[in-house]
Amino acid sequence: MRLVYFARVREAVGLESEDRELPSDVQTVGDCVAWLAAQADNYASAFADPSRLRYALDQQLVWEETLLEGAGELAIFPPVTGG
Amino acid sequence: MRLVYFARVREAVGLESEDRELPSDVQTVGDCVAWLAAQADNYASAFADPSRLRYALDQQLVWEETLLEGAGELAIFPPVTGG
Amino acid sequence: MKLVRISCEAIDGAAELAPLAALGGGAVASFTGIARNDDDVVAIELEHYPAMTEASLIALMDEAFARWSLLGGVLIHRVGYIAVSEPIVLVGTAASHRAEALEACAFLIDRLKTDAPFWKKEHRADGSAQWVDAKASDGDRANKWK
Amino acid sequence: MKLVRISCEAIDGAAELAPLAALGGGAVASFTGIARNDDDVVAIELEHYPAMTEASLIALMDEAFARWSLLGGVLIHRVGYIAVSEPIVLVGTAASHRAEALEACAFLIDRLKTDAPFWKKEHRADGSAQWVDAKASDGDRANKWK
Repeated sequence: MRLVYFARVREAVGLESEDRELPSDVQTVGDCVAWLAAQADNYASAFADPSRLRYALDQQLVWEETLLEGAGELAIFPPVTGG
Repeated sequence: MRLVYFARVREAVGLESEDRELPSDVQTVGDCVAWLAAQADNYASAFADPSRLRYALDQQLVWEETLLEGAGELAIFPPVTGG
Repeated sequence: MKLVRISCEAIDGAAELAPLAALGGGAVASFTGIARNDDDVVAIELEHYPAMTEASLIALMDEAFARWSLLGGVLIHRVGYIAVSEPIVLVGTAASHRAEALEACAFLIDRLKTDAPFWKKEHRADGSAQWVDAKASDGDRANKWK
Repeated sequence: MKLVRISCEAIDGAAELAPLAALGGGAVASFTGIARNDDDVVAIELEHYPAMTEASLIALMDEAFARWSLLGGVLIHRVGYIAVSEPIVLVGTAASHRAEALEACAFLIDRLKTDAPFWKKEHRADGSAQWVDAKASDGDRANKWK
């Protein structure tokens, strides 16, 4: 799975993107975020407040409950502030 | 009283404006229109459908019931269509 | 900044709106009413009530400033003969945030349609001309703001 | 006519909106979002998600065309560094009548604020920089259109 991060999340994680093998019990977007948060402190702090996280799976806005189902790219970012 | 006419009303009356002495029993805008309509056919036809008339007294939008009360200028015109 | 003008000349929208972007706010909204290319209409003639027109536009602008927190407003209406595809009216508003700018812009054009003394006549290719009838929907939209 | 663009260059509002006035309709509405001259902010940095951004703007434009009878739409968003008082986003709509143009314009900017992957960072005169927080009111305005 390709993981991409933007804005405050990108800065907290310290990466723009990375490729990761996900364990088989990581089924949903929320599972993936929880699994990443357990990997290292920078992830834990980047994902500490889920109310301030938004997700896109293969470039479509999705929710924590959304199944990953073989998608290629998960983006994790703060609520958008364009316009 | 100075009377001014616009658009379809101006064309039906055949005048842009005129000055008239109003009888003392002409108290409201509606009275004035009814009195004018009784003066000649062009007025009667210009004012035949009150639902398609609007009024301004001294350059303020008013209603049929509005008292003339010494105003200097009454404008009679169709509903506006600017913009 | 408030600007109200009755214009016999073509309206230069870009030039008229430019000052609104320079007021330090984050939002500029605009509406341009254009002589529609309908059927065989070749031009629109705009009649108005000179003694009243400017005052009625100033009153609308003042009401918009009273209702919304605005940094600037522009309201320009053309009169005389207007070829199809040319602007008839330009409304512009500037505010710190978009809600104010968007709502005030819609308010100004909706209320101008029912309150300002302008009348349109359509001139057609065959030389005929016809006064435009007011639309009931204009009254409905203007009443929304009451 | 539909135009969607992510731009690294300054947005020329007048040039971008001009085609909307030439579509034969009677109404053009526009909204310009500007880098606000707040406190000691000197520039806004706009980050975006290149793989997703254009598609998300096209989806918004398509939805606007599905909901309203539009003749044209323009949606241009700048990215990178933007000095205060420069446009960040330009929305333009053209329709036969004003209700469609005004509503679609408000819809596009309201939904862009919640659905398009852009993030603002404010750079201040003292060299510090801070991500802008999303506003709850943006979610409320976008939900109006659901």
